[in-house]
Amino acid sequence: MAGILDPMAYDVATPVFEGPFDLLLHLITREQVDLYEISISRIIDAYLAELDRMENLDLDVATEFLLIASTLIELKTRRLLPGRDDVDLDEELALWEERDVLLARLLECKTFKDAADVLSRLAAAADRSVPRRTGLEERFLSLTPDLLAGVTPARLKDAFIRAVTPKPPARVLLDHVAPIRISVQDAVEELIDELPRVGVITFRHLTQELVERLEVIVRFLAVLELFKEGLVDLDQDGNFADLTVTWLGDKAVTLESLSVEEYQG
Amino acid sequence: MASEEERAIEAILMVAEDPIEPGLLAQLLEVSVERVEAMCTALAESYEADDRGFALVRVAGGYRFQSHPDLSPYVERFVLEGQNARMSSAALETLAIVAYKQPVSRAQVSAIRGVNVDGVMRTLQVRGYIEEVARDPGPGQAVLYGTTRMFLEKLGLDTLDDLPPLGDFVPGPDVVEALEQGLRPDA
Amino acid sequence: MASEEERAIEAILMVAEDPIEPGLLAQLLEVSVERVEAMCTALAESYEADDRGFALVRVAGGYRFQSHPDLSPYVERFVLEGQNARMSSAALETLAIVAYKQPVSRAQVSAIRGVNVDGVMRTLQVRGYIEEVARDPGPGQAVLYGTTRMFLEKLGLDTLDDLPPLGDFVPGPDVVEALEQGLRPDA
Repeated sequence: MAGILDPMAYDVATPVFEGPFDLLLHLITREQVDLYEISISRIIDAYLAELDRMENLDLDVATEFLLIASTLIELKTRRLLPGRDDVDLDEELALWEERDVLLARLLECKTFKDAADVLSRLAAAADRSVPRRTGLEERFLSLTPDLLAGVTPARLKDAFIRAVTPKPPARVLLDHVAPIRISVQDAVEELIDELPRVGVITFRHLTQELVERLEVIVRFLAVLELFKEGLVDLDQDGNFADLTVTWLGDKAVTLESLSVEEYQG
Repeated sequence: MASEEERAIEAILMVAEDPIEPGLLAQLLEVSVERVEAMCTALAESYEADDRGFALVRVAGGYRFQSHPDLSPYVERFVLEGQNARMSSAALETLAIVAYKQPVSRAQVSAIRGVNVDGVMRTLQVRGYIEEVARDPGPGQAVLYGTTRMFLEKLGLDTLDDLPPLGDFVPGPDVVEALEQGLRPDA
Repeated sequence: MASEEERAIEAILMVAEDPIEPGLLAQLLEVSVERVEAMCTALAESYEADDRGFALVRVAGGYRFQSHPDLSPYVERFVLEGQNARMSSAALETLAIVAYKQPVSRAQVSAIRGVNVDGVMRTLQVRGYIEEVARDPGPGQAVLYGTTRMFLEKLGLDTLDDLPPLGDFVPGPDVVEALEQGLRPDA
């Protein structure tokens, strides 16, 4: 099995994941065989690959994926930049806190996954028996009251209309999920319009007008997309220096010519 | 010591809803009909000898478990006290859907009402208000239900055409979807 | 020699469609609940000792007859409708969260699983494993869900207390360490 060593193997071997926790749990516990070789980079690669594969970017799922990806990417950034004398302590604590929240959520998710396995075994054992549901013998049926007494055709009609009238939709509380206003596809589109004109720009400048942290992340993912396509080069002069994005591509790259078009949705 | 075949007969008859013909038991157990009959007789005798409160009887061409006639007073009490005598609104809604949308599968009724209707449908069937009228020709061959002659009689209707017309009433899109797609095997 | 009360229990359970609560049996037989429970236990043991193909079990708060698990190959051949459809792992995980966290809102379940669970929750509700049990008193008045009697039956449990404690499933230190290691910024 080449799976452990070959990051691309995730593309072949991973089943369809139901969500970001599912995927992250799979990636991490899979690497557990090689505990000290766990690489956040590979996890992020697989993560981005999964985002890539999502043909219709379901907003809820995408948001969760992106939030977790952002934490992972921040963690990775810290690994890449070992010198940390000038680190903002608050920021550092916030990152650790975020990581702990992520860890806690992963543990909770794992707990219920394992509980589900046991429920599955219980259900399988129970399925081996079939309950008796035969009911009354004919000789007792005459004792049972006539349930239709007093039911008129008009009442029956009312009952039907009641049954098929749409119920008010259950309200879905979205407070816990930040609205995502921009897709990776949109961000790529903006970048291939803007970057050929400016040539070289720092990531900070590229995102300075963005308010939502999530939008910044989406931009970052879009930049990574272009990097994968060989359309930009990424440079960083030193620890905590600005990330410089340099346009390498043609002036007239269109979205359609990029593989990111599958982000549509 | 009971044989595997005898135990299998007990298991099957315990979950069967109607009397089971010896021919079917013979087929399921891969033994002769004579042997099935001999085993059923032996089982019936052993319950009698053990003084059980149930009996294995041959009725309507098949075998079934039923309560022992001795215990009828208890069963009658159970029937009278153990069930509520009013048609619940859940039952009435279910019956109305079957009446207006027949032939209809349990899964479709369930999808329209948004809850499991197995118990209610079974009760309605035992009461003789609905019955199996066909099988869905599609995969899964779901049983399709319709109302009975007795249902019409109880409501004082001559034919189903005499049900009050629904007029301009248009069901919600989820109902339409349930009726169109409900025949697919349960997810 | 079986007592009249034991025989009456056998007769009633033979015609019951759902598990019968010991309280109802006690009322019908005019004996104490303790005595009903002792008799049911004795009956269950005698079927086991006689090597019967059926069993008397306690499930979802009541007693019922069911086929013996040993005979499932025969019963499966006989039961045509696939009533024992396997649940997907998504359905099982969602069900596990509802079972242990009830009463719980869809948003809460969704937050734990990290995915939208509307579709799965609806399927579980239509199949009768979960139901609305309350409304969150807070703003929004989210619907809160819990498991049903049918859920207990599906799992062969008597009460929710029979669920294995959630603490049994909290990941061991090795898993925690692996996760922690995987997310360590300075590894």
